[in-house]
Amino acid sequence: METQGPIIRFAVLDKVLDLARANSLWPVTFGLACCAIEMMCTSMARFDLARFGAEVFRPSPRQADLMMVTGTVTRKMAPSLVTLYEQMPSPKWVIAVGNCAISGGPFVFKGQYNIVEGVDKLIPVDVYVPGCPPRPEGLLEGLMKLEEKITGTRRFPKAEEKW
Amino acid sequence: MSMTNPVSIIKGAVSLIIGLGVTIKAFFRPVVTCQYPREVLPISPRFRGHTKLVGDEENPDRTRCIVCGMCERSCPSGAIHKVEGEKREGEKKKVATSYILDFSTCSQCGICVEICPTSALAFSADYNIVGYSRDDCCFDLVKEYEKRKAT
Amino acid sequence: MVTGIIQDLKKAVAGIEASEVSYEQNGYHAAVVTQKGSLVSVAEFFNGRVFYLADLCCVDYVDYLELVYFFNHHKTLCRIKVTLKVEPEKPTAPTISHIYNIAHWYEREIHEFFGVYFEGHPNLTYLFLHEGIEYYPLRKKPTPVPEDAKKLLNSFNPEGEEDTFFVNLGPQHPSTHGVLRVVVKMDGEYILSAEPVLGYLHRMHEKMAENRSYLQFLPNPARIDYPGALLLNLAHVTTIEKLCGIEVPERAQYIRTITCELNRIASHLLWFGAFPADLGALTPFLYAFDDREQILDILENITGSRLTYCYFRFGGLYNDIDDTFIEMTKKFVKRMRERFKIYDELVTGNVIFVNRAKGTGILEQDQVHKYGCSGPIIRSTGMPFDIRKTEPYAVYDQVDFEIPTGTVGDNMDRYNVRMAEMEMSLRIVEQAIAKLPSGPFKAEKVPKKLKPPKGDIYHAVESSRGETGVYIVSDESDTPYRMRWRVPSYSNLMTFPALARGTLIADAIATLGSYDIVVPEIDR
Amino acid sequence: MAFTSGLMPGVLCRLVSLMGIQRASASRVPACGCGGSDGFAGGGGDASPFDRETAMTETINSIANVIGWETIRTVVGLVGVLVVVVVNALVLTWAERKVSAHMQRRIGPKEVGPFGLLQPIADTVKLLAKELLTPQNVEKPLYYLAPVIVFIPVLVSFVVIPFDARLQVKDINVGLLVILAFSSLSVFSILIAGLGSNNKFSLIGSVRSIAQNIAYEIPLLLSLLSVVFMANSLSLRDIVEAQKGVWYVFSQPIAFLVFFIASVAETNRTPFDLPEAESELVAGFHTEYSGMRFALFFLAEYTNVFIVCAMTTTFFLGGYQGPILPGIVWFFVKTYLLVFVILWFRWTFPRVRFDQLLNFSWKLLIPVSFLNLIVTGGLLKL
Repeated sequence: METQGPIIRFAVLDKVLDLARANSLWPVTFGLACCAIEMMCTSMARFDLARFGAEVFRPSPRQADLMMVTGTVTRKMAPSLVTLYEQMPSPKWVIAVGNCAISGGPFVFKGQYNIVEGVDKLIPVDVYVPGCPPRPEGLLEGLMKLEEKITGTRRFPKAEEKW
Repeated sequence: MSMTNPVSIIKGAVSLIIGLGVTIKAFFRPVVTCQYPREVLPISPRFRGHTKLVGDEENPDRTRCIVCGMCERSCPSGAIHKVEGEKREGEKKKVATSYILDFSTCSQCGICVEICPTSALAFSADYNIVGYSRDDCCFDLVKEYEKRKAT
Repeated sequence: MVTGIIQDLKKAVAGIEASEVSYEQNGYHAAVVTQKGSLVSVAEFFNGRVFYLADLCCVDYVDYLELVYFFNHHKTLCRIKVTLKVEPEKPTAPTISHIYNIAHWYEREIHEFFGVYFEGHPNLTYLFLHEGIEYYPLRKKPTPVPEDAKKLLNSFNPEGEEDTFFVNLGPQHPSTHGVLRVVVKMDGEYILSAEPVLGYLHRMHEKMAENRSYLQFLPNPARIDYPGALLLNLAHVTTIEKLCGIEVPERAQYIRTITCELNRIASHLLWFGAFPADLGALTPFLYAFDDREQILDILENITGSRLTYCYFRFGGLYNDIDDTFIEMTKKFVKRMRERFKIYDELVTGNVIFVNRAKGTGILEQDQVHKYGCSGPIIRSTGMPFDIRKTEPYAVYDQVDFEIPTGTVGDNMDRYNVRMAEMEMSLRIVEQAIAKLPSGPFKAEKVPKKLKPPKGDIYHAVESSRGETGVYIVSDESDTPYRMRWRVPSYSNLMTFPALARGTLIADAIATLGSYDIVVPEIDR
Repeated sequence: MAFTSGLMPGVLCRLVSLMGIQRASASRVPACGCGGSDGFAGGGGDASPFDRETAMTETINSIANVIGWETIRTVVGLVGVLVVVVVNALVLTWAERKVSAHMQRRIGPKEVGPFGLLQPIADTVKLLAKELLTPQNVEKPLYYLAPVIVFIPVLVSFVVIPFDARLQVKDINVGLLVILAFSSLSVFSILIAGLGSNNKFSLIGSVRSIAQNIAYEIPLLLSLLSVVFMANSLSLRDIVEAQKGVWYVFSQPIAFLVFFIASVAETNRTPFDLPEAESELVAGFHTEYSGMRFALFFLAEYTNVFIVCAMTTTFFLGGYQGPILPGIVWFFVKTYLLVFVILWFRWTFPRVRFDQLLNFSWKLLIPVSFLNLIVTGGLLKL
């Protein structure tokens, strides 16, 4: 017997939703340390995060889709950061920007008492952008990588590689 | 501003109009944006990306690294691991076979580049690394050198 | 002046040991040794002479703990080190927080990190650390935090009364510039009291310094104060050069001056953008960043980084500058002068901005020594205090510049002072470029492993936020025994609770914005 | 919160009766069963744009006979208004981002669709599919109701605006009053959003919003009164027709300025955006709203902007009047020019402080508009 197609094609709907989500990533206004300055730079005129529709920095986590962890997460900050993440409505994504957010970066040493060695120990991280701090291009690349993760395909050309 | 003094009110209004003039002028001027994936800014030759191994001029099959371990010891954040090498025939000094750089703890200070006795290290211009996991931030610089040599 | 002060001090406080020391070598003029009984009267003596408390720190010598107080004068340079030895077991010391307001925080900090109990301190609670701390972090020998001390540290519990309520500004709040948290007690729109809670970005720089060599600490200063990274890089490098007696070639000094001033402009530009943004205007932010990108381009061309520079080395620089740098800098100076007109039209003259900034957040000049303020904040009150003039480093004594000052010390004055400072920096850059000598950019024969002689040194530079001092105790090894950072934002922020009291929340946020605080610098 | 729950039934009654106006206004004959609307129902109905639609196909006719014409008109009118509202909000979000971008010398949305035109659609779809979080301890009825109510006054205001000489859902002889009544209602939803959110920032935001609304309603009204004096009517169409010769912006420049400033304040736009002052109150009254609820606030804000601009156009810029081009084009050109000015304000000015905001209204706008009213009245008498 020939199988009939579904009446509502959820797959198509899903695709549309994914596309919409990937192109409307509103970050929460949340800067921790040095990398936050580079995050600002990314949203400024030179690099213009707005081209991808991601410049709508929402001060309230309830309205945001994306959390950029831009800097060192200390143990004192950790509960607030987790709360902030939990306050965001799903679907939500996290980009760990900079070495501190990825692994604690240069602040890891024997006997350290105050930092969380990588934000992925607290919340799930989707994309890692290393650098100390990463260039704004790196952050944009991270955003595109996240879009790729959401939609499954990369919409943008790859920038020429440099050594 | 006093709300009752007409002079100050007019002055205030004029200052607002001047401010509006600035933004409207900017509105009609060209944008300064570099559209990143489609356009790329020139990267300065001194840009500090992650480090890379420099090839030996006489023998491009090997890097200049002689596995002395100076960089590993001097790195402030312990980003360099497993600097290992082997003795090859016809070579006076060791040849590096593995050089792991954990870029996720690097602070791009340049101490390793400075301290290297054979100038085997240099900064790459790799400015847009991203990854899906922590491991994507770890590089084996020897392998990377070979890949670079091939292209 | 120093001799006179010492004599007066000896007369005023009986049984005190005071002697002059070499300023060239130690960075301070006199050392005073006090006992627990005489400390308060010494502090009162200095308060009477309008000295400010530049720094208060603790050094753990295992056998004893030493509290180090640095007093300095805003008008004439006279830095005096006052020390007090306390026992390592259950250490106690008298508080001076009733004399110097800034000592409030310094004493809380020492209580957290060393366990010194300050008798008479009104509020010894956690300022920096999280509650899970088990050992006093900066003690040389592991010393556990006793249970009763933990209770003491944990006692900050804001509770509202009727008609008032508490609002947490931060740690995630658009106007706290990072992760500062201010617990504000409010009555309607009015602030009854504001209590900053620090430590959300405490990155253990001082602990790290004790764990690594002088060279390996090089990348850290840039992370302490990232908008003015080069300035702190310079503070670290010059202190150690002074400590080890390394001569720096003149070309390197000039280049340091130029790059530092460029960095200062970049830092002020960041502030210039953020301040109107706190008042609700976002467009100046983007214009300022546009100019900032030009500076970053210039600096990236020589240092290789955009933000956290690690460019200066002991005895010189990482690499020399080239002609493109000079060309670009000259072009930038010209461009920047044009841009000031736009800024004036868009922000400085704007009636809404003026109304918001004028007459709000007034800092009285006779209060500043109690807080140890420095930088544009103190200059806005009319006090021409600038380390670049009082203790010239690099080549600031060879260039001609003025210290812009304000009159009332309100937000508008702070704004004007910073804008004038940017113009002054442009002037310094221009002069330094014109005078730039040729020659080596790095001193020869700087050992790779530095082992400075035994002793201590305090050295300060004027960063974009004020007096940034480094106090190093060396024990002849290649790692510092203790490295203490005296940071300007810390003491500047201390004035905030006093300035915010009784004002509207909108004004308090404008005042906080006008401070140009950098949270990692406060938290270190 | 007890007093608000007590308030609810009364307000709901008022809302229901106002809905009645809307239904009645779309019908030619006085609607049956719409108590309380008799005062408004008798206005001239020949302008209904949907007259032409009566000549549609047989099927529609037969269905219509069953359901009744007025129902169909109401539905069509409502759908039309809804479409305008949604399209307008989409266009305005895009415009705001594009205008701000170019004022700051960047590109703005570009990669999503040509010129980033699909950006608002992507945002809407995303917000639609977003999780609807209800925070703990919120006053649920208030919290849920606020985003719904925010919409009603906005929809009703559209009914009386004459888009063209013949395009108006309903010309009511007290159209001006209807608009003013409903525009003051929009603050009500802000209030209950703030009260219900269990968040101090929201509460402060909503309280600010109330004070601001009260302060700016008065100059708004006073400045309009002088227009009413000149036009001798409260009907919006009559006011537009009275501007055949000279637009009121020329004969009543002070009233125009006062009205425009007050309406910027009414819509909570910079420099008067205190209820949602980002640097002070995080996101103001909608701090705790997520997903589509937040989108509704957004939608209402942009629709409010459109409405105040449409009102300014109607009252001062000659409405749909203009040479050559059809009236509706003129109407939209004028309205969107004013919208541009409001956006332009937003991206230039800082925010005023709360006491300055109130002072500005009570000490400057109200006396000036009052004087203007007296002078106008005196001149007209002469």
